Amino acid sequence: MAYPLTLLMLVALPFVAALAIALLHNAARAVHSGIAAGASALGLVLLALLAGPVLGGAVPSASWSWVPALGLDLTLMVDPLGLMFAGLILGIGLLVVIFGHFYLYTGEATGRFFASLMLFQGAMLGIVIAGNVLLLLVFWELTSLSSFLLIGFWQHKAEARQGARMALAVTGGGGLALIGGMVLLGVVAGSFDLATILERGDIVRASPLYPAALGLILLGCFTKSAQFPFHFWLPHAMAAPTPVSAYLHSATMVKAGVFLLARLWPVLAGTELYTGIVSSVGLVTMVFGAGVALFRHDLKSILAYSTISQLGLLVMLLGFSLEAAALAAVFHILNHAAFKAALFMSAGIVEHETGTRDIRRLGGLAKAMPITALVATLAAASMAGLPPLGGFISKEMMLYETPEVVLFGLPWLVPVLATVGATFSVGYSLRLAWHLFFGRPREVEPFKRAHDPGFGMWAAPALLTVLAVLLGLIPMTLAAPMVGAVTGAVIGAPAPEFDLALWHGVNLALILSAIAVAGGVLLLWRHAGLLALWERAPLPDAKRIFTRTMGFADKWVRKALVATHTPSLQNMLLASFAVIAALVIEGAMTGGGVLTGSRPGLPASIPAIVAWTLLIAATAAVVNDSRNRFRVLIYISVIGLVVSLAFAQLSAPDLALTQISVEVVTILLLLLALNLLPKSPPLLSSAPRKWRDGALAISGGVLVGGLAWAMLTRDPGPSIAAYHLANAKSGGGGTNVVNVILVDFRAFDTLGEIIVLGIAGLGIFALLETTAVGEAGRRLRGWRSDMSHSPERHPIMLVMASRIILPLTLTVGIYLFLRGHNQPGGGFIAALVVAVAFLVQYLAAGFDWSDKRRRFGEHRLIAWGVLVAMATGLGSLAFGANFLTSTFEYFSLPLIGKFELASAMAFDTGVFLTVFGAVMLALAQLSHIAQRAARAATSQEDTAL
Amino acid sequence: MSGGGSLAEWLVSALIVLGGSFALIGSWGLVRLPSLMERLHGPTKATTLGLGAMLVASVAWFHLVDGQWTTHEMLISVFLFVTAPISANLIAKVHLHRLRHGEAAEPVGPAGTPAPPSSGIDWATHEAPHEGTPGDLVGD
Amino acid sequence: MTYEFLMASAIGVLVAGGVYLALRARTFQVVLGLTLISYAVHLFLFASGRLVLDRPPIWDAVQGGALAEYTDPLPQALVLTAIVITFGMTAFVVILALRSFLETGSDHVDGDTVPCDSQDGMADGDAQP
Amino acid sequence: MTFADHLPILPIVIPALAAPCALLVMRRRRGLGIAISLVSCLAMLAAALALMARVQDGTILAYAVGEWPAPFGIVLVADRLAAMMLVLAATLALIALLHAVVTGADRKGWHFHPLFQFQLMGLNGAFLTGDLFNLFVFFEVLLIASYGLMLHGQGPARLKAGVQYVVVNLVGSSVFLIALGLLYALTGTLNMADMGLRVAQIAPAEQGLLRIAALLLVSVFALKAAVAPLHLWLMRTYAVSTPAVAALFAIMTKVGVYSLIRVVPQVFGDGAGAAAWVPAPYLLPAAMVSAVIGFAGVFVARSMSEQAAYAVIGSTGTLLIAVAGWTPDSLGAGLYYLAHSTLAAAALFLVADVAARRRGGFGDKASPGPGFAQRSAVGLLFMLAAIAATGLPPLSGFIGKLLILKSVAALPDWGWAWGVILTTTFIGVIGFARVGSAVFWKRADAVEATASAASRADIAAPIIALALLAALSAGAGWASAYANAAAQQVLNPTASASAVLEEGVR
Amino acid sequence: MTRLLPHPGLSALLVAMWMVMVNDLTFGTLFLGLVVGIGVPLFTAPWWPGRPHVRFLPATAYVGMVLWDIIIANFQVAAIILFKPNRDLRPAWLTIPLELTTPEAITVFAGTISLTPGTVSADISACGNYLLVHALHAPDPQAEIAKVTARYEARLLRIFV
Amino acid sequence: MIETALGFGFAALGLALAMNLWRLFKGPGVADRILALDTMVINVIGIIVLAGIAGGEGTSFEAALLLAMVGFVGTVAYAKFLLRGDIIE
Repeated sequence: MAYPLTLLMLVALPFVAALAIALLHNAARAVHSGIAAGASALGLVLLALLAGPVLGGAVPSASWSWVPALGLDLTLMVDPLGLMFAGLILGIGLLVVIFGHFYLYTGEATGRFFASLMLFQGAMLGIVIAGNVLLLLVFWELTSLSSFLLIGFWQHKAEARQGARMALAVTGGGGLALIGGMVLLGVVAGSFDLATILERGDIVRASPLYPAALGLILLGCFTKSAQFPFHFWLPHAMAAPTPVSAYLHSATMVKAGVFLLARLWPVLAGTELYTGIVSSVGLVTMVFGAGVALFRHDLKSILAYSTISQLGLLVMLLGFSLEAAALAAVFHILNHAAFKAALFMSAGIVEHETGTRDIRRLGGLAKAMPITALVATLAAASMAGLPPLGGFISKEMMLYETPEVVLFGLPWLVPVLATVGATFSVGYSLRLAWHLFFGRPREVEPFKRAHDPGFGMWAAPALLTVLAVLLGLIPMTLAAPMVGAVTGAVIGAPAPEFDLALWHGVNLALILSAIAVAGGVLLLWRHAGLLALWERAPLPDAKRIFTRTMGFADKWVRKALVATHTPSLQNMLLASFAVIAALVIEGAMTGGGVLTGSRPGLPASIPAIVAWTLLIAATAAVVNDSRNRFRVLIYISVIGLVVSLAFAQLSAPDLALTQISVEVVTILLLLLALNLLPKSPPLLSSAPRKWRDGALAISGGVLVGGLAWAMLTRDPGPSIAAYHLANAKSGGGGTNVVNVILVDFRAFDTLGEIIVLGIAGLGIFALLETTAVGEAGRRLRGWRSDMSHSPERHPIMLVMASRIILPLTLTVGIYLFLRGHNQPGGGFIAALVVAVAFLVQYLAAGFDWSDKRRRFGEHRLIAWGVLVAMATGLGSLAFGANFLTSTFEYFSLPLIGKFELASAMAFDTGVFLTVFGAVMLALAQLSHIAQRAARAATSQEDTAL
Repeated sequence: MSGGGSLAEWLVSALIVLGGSFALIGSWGLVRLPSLMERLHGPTKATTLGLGAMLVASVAWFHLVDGQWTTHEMLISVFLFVTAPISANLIAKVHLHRLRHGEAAEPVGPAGTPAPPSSGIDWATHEAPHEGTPGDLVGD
Repeated sequence: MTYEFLMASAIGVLVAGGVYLALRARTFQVVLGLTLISYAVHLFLFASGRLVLDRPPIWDAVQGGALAEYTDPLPQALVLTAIVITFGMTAFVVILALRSFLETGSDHVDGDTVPCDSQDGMADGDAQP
Repeated sequence: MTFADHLPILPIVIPALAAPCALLVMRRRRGLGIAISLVSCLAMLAAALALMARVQDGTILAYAVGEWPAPFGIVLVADRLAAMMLVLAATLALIALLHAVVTGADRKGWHFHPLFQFQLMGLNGAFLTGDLFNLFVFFEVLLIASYGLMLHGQGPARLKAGVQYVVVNLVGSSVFLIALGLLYALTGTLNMADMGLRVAQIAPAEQGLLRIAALLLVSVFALKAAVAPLHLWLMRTYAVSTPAVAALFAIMTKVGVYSLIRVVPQVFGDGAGAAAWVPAPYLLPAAMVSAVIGFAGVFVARSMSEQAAYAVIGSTGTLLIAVAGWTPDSLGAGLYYLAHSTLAAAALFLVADVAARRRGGFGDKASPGPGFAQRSAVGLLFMLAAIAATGLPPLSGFIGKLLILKSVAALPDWGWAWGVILTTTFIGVIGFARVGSAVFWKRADAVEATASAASRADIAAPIIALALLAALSAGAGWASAYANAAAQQVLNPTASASAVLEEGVR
Repeated sequence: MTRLLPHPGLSALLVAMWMVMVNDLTFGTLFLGLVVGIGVPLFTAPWWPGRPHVRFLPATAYVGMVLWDIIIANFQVAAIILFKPNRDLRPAWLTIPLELTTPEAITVFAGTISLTPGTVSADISACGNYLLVHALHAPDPQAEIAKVTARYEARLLRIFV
Repeated sequence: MIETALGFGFAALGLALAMNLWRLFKGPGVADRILALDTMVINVIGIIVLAGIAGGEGTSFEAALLLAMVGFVGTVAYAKFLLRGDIIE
């Protein structure tokens, strides 16, 4: 079978399995575990296929391009290191699956469990055989995510959730640092391909970015491998089901960091910085973890801290930057995987059978559960590093290397501390075994229940223990080839000569380990007293610190956000105005240039000056008593009047017309709305706020006024408008250039504009449609006017006049519409005029009377208006011209004479319909609720009387 | 704008002056007369004769300048003639209404408050028009 | 006193008033502020074509098509569009202000902070059949 | 003139026709209206894809509306960037529409579909137009439609938020107009390409005005894009909107970003004197601040929708960090991340809705509620959406962030950018983990599951969104290449200028 | 005929107005004017239920007279505003009994009163039989009432039959 | 000749506008303010007409016409509001 396919399958298998399990999540437990076990077993087979060539020196690899722009390729490769880890992952994975099958209680979501487990397995596999650092990152973060699911498997338990979150926070966060580091590494090395990077170690170490990259990468590794001070997530991850712990903390999750250190050994190791940081961190962790483990009572907690300590050991070894140390590390990885998994499973068995994990309540279980006792004790012995077990050999190798390393200029430091660590580990290992299985049972209840589990459950740990034993007895045959090859892969050079054996004659290492064993026994003997000491000592609880920091951050960030982000329109606008004003000032400062240009001014006429006074005065009045709302409306219409006068004066007749007609409709709208709003609400703003706003307002006014001035006093440059003027008649068929621009040159704008108006109409309708019901309805029913009303609804003169005014106004509307193309006017203005004409009817004769006589549905008007406009636009497509291409033609009929028909007219019709519809829709609706409100009010008065 | 026949120009000028002065007088009345009802009389000048004169002037002028009759200015006066009484009427109604409700802001004029037309009947502003009377226009 | 000065100062005053009102706490005042601002903006946009007296952009055969003979028509077209759009927006915001006043009983611009019925607006039975 | 030549106008014409038709039939025959809406979205997607296929080789289609030659009439410009945005919008629209129909959100008031279509018309127009004032018009179209949609379903919360949203945007429009006035007064043109050429000839005395105009314009775009400190309007608006609508709104902020990307290189490029690369000094800091604020909000959010709203701000910030570099690489990375973050935000809102619908009265509050149907499934969806939003593998966010990190590393203050991006991601992860575990793991045993009769089909839309994200990640090679090409095209205005200005002489 | 022209007078007025507005005298304009003059009243018929019968000759005469009165009265009132100090001013409320019954007629009457300066018609009585008029300067209210009634109402009675 | 007349006209109308403004602010009654506004509109129409004459442009007519109509509607609306509160009932 070709390598690429094998590799791909190797990685894909677990994911496929996870998917399958997830899809069959309702199936029986056997199905789930079956699929999982099958996948793991198949994976092992595939790996076995690869093992031969790999150990033979070949590096099967395959690569598919994924994101070339990024240098992220789907590259997979299996070298001895990867092979070993993959073996551990799959092998122990298989055992864990089997164990888990029996471990889980009935009724638990086994589907979710095994799916997550497979997901995790896949992610781990991905890490160890990824051939591209970015790809490695992908899998790295996946392990964090899937472990989040696994640790939080028992969702109902608070500690499970917290543990999961903590693990995610720490490892995921470290992962992010790692991302940074890896990208830097890739940037420095000029490639993200692992093989390439491994070759370019010198370049990397030489680069100025090396410290940064190193720091970030180490952060990733240390967090993952629970190195001090990032260790605290690991004990809390023990909230996970024991199989998970067995998997995560023996061979996989926490080993990922170690793996990465080993993987990048050739690139990163060897510098002062590296050795200093890594080995010291490892050392500290080893001693610390072991020390704490001594005084734990929860079985799994002891194992957790022992794991921390063992990982510290591994990290330290890799940190030595010594080839022999690397070799020791590799061998210890194997040992640790074996005995730690076995121990975790045994712990699981004990918990499963006795219902407790508290070592103080147990004891003397050897009688009740001999098999388990045997298994666990042997594994513990290996962990303690007692001969003739594998742990002994790797510890020997470790102690043998320690004198080689000098930290902080103290040659004795490393050996001494290492020995201390070893002593502690002997201590806790012995305590574990002794207090659990030997001596008298401390409590009756758990002991009564205790018995050995079925074969299925102890098979896995037993197998692992056997392995641990054999690693001690026949290391050369069992492990040597693998260890050698792996070490070679780690150091990127042929492995040094080595001999794995229990007996190397009496040397420093032997003495040190003897001391360790003796010390350990001593510790166990004196444990009670030490424990008392320990418990008296004030010790920081990492978990509480973590949660407290989280809570603290949450509290204050929340405070800050709420303080700044409470949705307050005033703040929003204040911010916006301030920013914009600042930007304008900045622009003026940086941009430079002069304020007043050279354009000669137009001397103002008297009425202009008076009108200006009117406008200023009215504006001032609006601001001044903006709370007397009715008066304000009058002032507003004064402003509108002046503005339209200005337009009329400054040769913009169309604008004048538009402004005038829009003005009145707006006023009607405001009056209608005002009827239901409070007429003169109380004062709200405080004085300082007013000053602040006033200052801002004035500066804004000055700035914009200044801009206008600067603009007005400059002569215009060449403008595209010249073209419009030149082609209005010839090309657009109209003499009113503004109108031609609107319906022809820039008809597209107008299309959008009428649509805006149409939507506004719809939106208003939708808003008011629901007014009668709900809270608003209740309020309206409870509404009573705050002014006295005249009983007369329809003053006779007004009604009579309105009847003659309607036709007159309509005629004017038609007139304005028809002539729009050549003279001021056009569809929009006409629409407003006609709308006003009808509104006068509503004003005079009331809603019902007029609405009965209405012959048009506003919604239809809007819709048809848009459709007509669109149709005019699309019509030109039929003639092979672009959208909205206009055409016009002069016809002449007998008697009637010459007249023009332009497609623009059709477009203008669309404008007319939409605008008319929208305006009527808005005002009619509003008046309607107003009316309903009034009715509600009167009816209530009647009932009140 | 080269003036045409001087007589016509004289005429136009006169009309403009007339219009202007009447508008002015109207507004002056608005300022000086004692109470709303009196002031109400002012603007009617401005509307009718004032604007009328100016519009006539405009008609004449455009006939003068480009020799064609631009009659459409007259429309404006038509509109004003139709609308001015209505505005006045409604404003007066507002005044009466607020007088009746004793708004401090609406001072009573020298004419005092109007007496009811006859016993038992009040003005439409204060009493809804009776069924069937010309004033009752809803739903016809 | 030139038209330019009048125009510029008027724009400035309108903006000042508008900004001040827009920063007030009542929806109605804010609407007024927006109205003032929009007046100013329209005048500003119109002014970008500079000020010209008595030369409306109505093409006639005598003057021909030279830009110098007319005022710049393009800004006028833009302002017209802007006026229409602003009208639509103003109408909408007025109704919205009214509507929210009716719904919540207060015409203060700032309501409570983010509510939790943000799912479907089902908090009120306004669902249309 | 073959039909294919009219391709650029289609994305605008289709919804503009669909909307009134839907309006006409909506009242009597709702089903027909929905059909119209769906068909129109599909047609839009088809048109957008066709357009993309057409411009993928780098051709720039310029479509003179009304056949008036380029600077004088309005020209639509379809290049890679525009096509990409169109496809994105259409896709998002389909998802949002599907969700709205499935959850029956569109049944509250019968204006939903017309407004929805008009909204799309506005979006597409904004993406396509090559004329600054026309851009303003389409901004208004999409805004007014968004008001309607945002208020859809109403209720006091929406109404209050609506007032603020509308008012702020009205102010924005005013500023836009002032900027337009200045620019026209200075350059005498409205066509972006033409303006880009004309700014070069502006006299030194006018430089100040030019810079001011540019700054105003940019600040308007920043307001639309909700860049700090102009972002305050966004949270509540999005949080209270009907989720289907909020999902569509995910692209609204991106319109601001798009305009920034489109206008700055085109108009305020190297030749623009005092206005050259005008946002340069402010964009990066602002972007970083928004990213921090956004993810801080994610960290402390008390409800899923609030969190999603903050996530939108954060993602926009992240995206702008990349854009602020204005190099082809960083811009390309930004564009890729833009596409991703839009879909991710949509997914968040939709998942929040799905959960809320199942939790009955508990809504999407980040507090322990009852167990509910498909709890773990929905939880998985949320986890995926969160993964996407924070930018963890395997979804496209991770690749997007890697692209940004890598491209930014070449820029001067890369350290800051890196710090912000990595930290915010970290904060985001914690935040989502907290909310997720509170909603989907923790169980308030006191209350019993309120069996809300939510149709199970409503997980379809979020699933589609997430699937698209996965696809975007799987196809990242092609996508990032396209994004880079688009970025290069955008950063080379002269080519597009010539393409536009030589278009259709009548 | 009545269906085609609900308000012939109105139609005539509109046609005239159209011609005036467009202000040129081609046949095309007239044609269009006719279309408008017929179309608009048809469209707006529902908004004008009643059909007042108006005698045209007296009506035109009436209009002419009113115009003349307006001009004269304008000067009188102008004089009052300019030269008569407030203390000499004798404003008064006039209650004018109405013989007119149709709303149109009353409206025209009231309008006339308002248009002729010096008098403003303020209100109508609830029963519709009295008109409330305010006179700017009426030393002798009864005379004023009599004059108004004789000069205008009498004529209107003859116009609106 | 005509210029002087126009000058006078403009001056008179300007003065009139100023007076209206005074009344508009002074009040005292709301009715007075409405009346002032109404008069203002009429005077503005006058200005527009005169400006038309001065500029020799026919285009100002529509503006004047529209103002005449619209001013009326505004006044009516204001008055109706004060009378009935609900201008369209």
